[in-house]
Amino acid sequence: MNARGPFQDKQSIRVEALSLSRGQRILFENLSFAAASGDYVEVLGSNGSGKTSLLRAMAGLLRPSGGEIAIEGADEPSLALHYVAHANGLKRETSVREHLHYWAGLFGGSPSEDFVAQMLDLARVMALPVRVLSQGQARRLALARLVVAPRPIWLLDEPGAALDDAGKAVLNELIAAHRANGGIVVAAVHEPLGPSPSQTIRVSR
Amino acid sequence: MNARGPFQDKQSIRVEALSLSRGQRILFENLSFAAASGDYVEVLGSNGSGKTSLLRAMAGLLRPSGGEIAIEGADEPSLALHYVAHANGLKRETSVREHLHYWAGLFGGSPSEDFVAQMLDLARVMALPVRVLSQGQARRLALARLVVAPRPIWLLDEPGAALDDAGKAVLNELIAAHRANGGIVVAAVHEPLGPSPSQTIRVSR
Amino acid sequence: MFAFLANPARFMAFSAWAAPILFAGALILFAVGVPWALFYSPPDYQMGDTVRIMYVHVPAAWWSMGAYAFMAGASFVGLVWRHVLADVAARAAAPVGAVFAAVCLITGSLWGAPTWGTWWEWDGRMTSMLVLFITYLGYIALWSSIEDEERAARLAAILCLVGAINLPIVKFSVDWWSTLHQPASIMRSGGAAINGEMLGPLLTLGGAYLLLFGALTLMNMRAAIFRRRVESAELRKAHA
Amino acid sequence: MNALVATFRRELAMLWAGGGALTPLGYFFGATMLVPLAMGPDRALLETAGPPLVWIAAALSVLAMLERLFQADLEDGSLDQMLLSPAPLEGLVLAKGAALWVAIGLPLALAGAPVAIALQAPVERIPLIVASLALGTAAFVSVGLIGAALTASVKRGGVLLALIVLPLFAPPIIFGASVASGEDVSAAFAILGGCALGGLALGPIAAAAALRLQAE
Amino acid sequence: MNALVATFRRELAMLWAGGGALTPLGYFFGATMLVPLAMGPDRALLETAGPPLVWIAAALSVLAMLERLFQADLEDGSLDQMLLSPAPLEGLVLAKGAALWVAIGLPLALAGAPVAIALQAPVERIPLIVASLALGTAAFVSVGLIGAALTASVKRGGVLLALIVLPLFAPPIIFGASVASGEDVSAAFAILGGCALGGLALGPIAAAAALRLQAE
Ligand code: HEM
Ligand SMILES: Nc1ncnc2c1ncn2[C@@H]1O[C@H](COP(=O)(O)OP(=O)(O)OP(=O)(O)O)[C@@H](O)[C@H]1O
Ligand SMILES: Nc1ncnc2c1ncn2[C@@H]1O[C@H](COP(=O)(O)OP(=O)(O)OP(=O)(O)O)[C@@H](O)[C@H]1O
Ligand SMILES: [Mg+2]
Ligand SMILES: [Mg+2]
Repeated sequence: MNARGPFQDKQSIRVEALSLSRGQRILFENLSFAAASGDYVEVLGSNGSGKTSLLRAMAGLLRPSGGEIAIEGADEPSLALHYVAHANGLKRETSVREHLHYWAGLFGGSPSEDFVAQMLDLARVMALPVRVLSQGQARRLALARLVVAPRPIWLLDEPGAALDDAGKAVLNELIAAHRANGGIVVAAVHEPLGPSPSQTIRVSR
Repeated sequence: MNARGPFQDKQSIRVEALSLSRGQRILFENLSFAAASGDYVEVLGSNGSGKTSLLRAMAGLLRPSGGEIAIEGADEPSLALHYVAHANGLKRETSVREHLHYWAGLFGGSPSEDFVAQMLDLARVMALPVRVLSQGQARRLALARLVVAPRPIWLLDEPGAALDDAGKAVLNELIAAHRANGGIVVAAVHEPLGPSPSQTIRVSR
Repeated sequence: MFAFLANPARFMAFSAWAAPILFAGALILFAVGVPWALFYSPPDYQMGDTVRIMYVHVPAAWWSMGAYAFMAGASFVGLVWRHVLADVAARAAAPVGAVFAAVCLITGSLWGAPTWGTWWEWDGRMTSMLVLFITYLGYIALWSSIEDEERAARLAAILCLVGAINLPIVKFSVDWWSTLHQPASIMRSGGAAINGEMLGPLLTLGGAYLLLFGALTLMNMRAAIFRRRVESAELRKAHA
Repeated sequence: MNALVATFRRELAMLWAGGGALTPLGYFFGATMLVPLAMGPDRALLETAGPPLVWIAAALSVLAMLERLFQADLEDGSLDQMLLSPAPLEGLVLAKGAALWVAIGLPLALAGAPVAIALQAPVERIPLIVASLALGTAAFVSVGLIGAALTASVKRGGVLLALIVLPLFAPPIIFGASVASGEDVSAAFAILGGCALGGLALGPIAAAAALRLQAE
Repeated sequence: MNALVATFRRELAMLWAGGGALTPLGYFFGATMLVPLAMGPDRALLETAGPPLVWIAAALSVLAMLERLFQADLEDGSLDQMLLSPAPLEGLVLAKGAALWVAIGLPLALAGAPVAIALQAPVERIPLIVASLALGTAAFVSVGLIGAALTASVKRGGVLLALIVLPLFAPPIIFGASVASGEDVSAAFAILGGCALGGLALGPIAAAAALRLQAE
């Protein structure tokens, strides 16, 4: 039905004694957890506690000040994960359709235009530049990366932000299907998304 | 306790037979509602239905394609309202403190540094540039405009986005105090904020 | 007249016959003026037959400025009275004026080669004409880079009015700086100071350019209004 | 009034932060440094051709700062807030322009001294060059406000901005350059002053009108 | 491979959207138009001083496009996605550079012909000037990538960028200008080609290294 391939039961994330700091400030120290195929990990914490920083470190975009992050099971390290950040990573002047095609090329996948149009309800804005999208439509487009190219591990930073109820339902469906396929989902949230998490990580000093 | 002065019972918003369109698309037609001092109006609607556009039209930033918006009771029309948009209106390189002082000048008010630092829990980041703030901290700073300068009418577009539970509680307190002072709050939301609305507007075609 | 035409439907009806008439008038004047200029007017005692470039060059110069003045007027009306037709008119005149400016520049430099011994010289009038041409380009580029028609119209109108400052500079540059280019000898206070036998064909062709400008602008306006109608019809269908 | 002061201050702080006036000066020095490189070491040539080029470098330096002036405000939502301020938008625009002139225009004028010397302008002409640059950059900034406002919502607006603004920069450049090469000084100053005043009168009004249209 | 093609395409589309190559050309024409305005109509002066200035205008036109090249990617989150792509970042950077050259560099080289004529270069030299500009803009773009990457996280980075990049632009300008003024053509072409090749080899690697540090 969609572009994601089934991932075998071999994915794993291991975070060991992780410490992160930004600027001069230590965000947290000695954080450890592990996740395996099918897991859904919820990361909780107050504003500024370091959820985003944790996800960025897991994505390899931020260097930890201590500890280790091991992500295993992907055929190639560069094909291991998707990261949906606070910033949607969209270009104001580029159309929705062009974004899908660009990502299909960038990540290696298929633009899945129809699937995205239906599932994420973006059919009507397919040809419009991002500049005119509503906040929620832009967020849906950012989430479309998840279906454009298959990746075993999803790191999602407040994926439900700006989504209406229908949008949140779709997100939950995507997460459920991904887990069923053997993928792992790590999401930083303020309110539980819906699926009951296999574990909850609380970020704080 | 804070910088807002009490507003007498003379505020009113009247939206009559309003029609809005963006690009070639008609968002909604013939929307009417009214609100008076102390009211809290919740605007609901799915992604892309036109909540943001409605608020922008009420703020005078978007020209309606039909109908009328009347905002009354402010001593001066230019002192009638605050608008907190999806975009926070912050400069990446400018510090939190500088933003407060700038707004105090721009809107005519007092920077209320201590109040903001405590109430919105921004003390620790007061001297930091917005670039390094977490998503929730940036949102709190955008909300700080509400307390820097008193305005009878608040137009809030998903004010709770990215806020943690403590942040949402503060927001609810602010709204309650504002209503008690005779102000009006209109908020576009996906999930009810907390205070029970005096009316609910549903935006759709 | 203006108030009468301000209604788009009436304008379409009016322009449906006005445009062809203007166009026919232009053709007639060209048919008279071109042979007159080429064969029946005297060569210049200094420049010889190259003076015949003048009949292309000078009307183009006049009406590139005239077109801009028209645009500025229309922009003003569009800004102040928010009239759609004025916006459409300003936009429609721009490419015509730009082409006239280009013709003036090109014929001027073709003329310069034999008479002054140079294709291009940075004297006041040539430079200010080039500036006018660039202003046209900027105006057109601004229009085409903003999709929302109404916003584009208002922004372009502001630009047009600001750019109008250049018009008097083009017109009077030769009087202000003594340069290579000759000063105005026809449109100046105190009457024309040009050989009468040259004046005839020149004025005829000037009239031809004017009618051509009117015809092309009206046609551009009609095209723009048609496009809008088609778009809104499609919309109505889409929403039905 | 407060709003204007606050805008001026904040804008100045943003322009001065991180290297500050150092960087536009770098652009100015860089651009003029390229001139002798491109024209070769012929001294006599440089003496006549060089000084006027100071003006081109100054114009382009101001231009480089104009592109994001309002575009950034539009994208990050600050423009909405400016529109909702009780202060007149014209005043806020003027305050932004004034900050730009103080942060960039004035330093450029002062930097005109060493640059003009490097480009072989006679030393006794330097004070005139600096004074004329100060006036000229004021004209550039005030006229540039219009272009910056008109192109605020345009993708890659910088180059469209250049197209729109450079023709308007022409008069100050022509007369400024004639000061730099020592001709006709008093007439040129009068005209430069006229350009600056005209720009100041017209720029904020036209720019504010354009900005009101940019917020959709 | 696909990733590079996709990046190239999207970048080209963004550069061509809305006015397209028209606008950088406007900047180029505008900047060169200012030269004779500033130097006055002295024909002999222009003949010697003019043609090399084509190169300065070309350099500044490329510079104007570089400022937001990576800065925008950093601010809107696209850079994160580029870093997470399986394609090597060097390749993506190269693809962006290539798109910039096709969209801006090539048209600039072609526009060099009328501009050089206006600046009084002899007609028979025009093909050489165009060819050398095509090589030179390739050098500008590839070297410019480094500067754009280094300044991506800097507020008002454009002018700091100029400071970093203009010295690196000096060699192509020097030798390109000597083609424009008709000296030493074959040696100059060899060196221009060297600059372009060197830039191509070094630019994407250095720029990618800088970009990896920009994502915090
Ligand atoms: C590219 C170069 C040139 C440009 C941009 C240019 C521009 C203009 C303009 C704007 C006018 C209109 C004057 C007015 O009505 O006030 C004009 C008129 C005229 N030009 Fe040129 N010109 C150029 C080259 C030449 C050359 C080479 C000649 C002849 C040697 C020439 C001869 C004339 C004459 C005779 C008039 C009519 C003046 C009058 O009676 O008003 N122009 N030109
Ligand atoms: N250079 C710096 N100096 C000091 N503190 C910094 C610096 N950079 C970032 N920080 C702090 O690091 C924290 C970053 O947190 P992060 O963005 O990971 O939070 P978060 O848990 O995702 O919060 P939110 O729920 O608001 O998104 C913030 O408190 C921020 O103020
Ligand atoms: N130029 C345009 N052409 C067509 N549609 C447009 C144009 N500009 C905006 N729109 C549409 O108008 C709608 C704008 O909606 P708005 O931002 O007001 O929605 P919203 O209710 O705030 O949604 P959200 O909950 O996602 O924030 C979107 O559906 C958008 O696609
Ligand atoms: Mg976060
Ligand atoms: Mg919205």
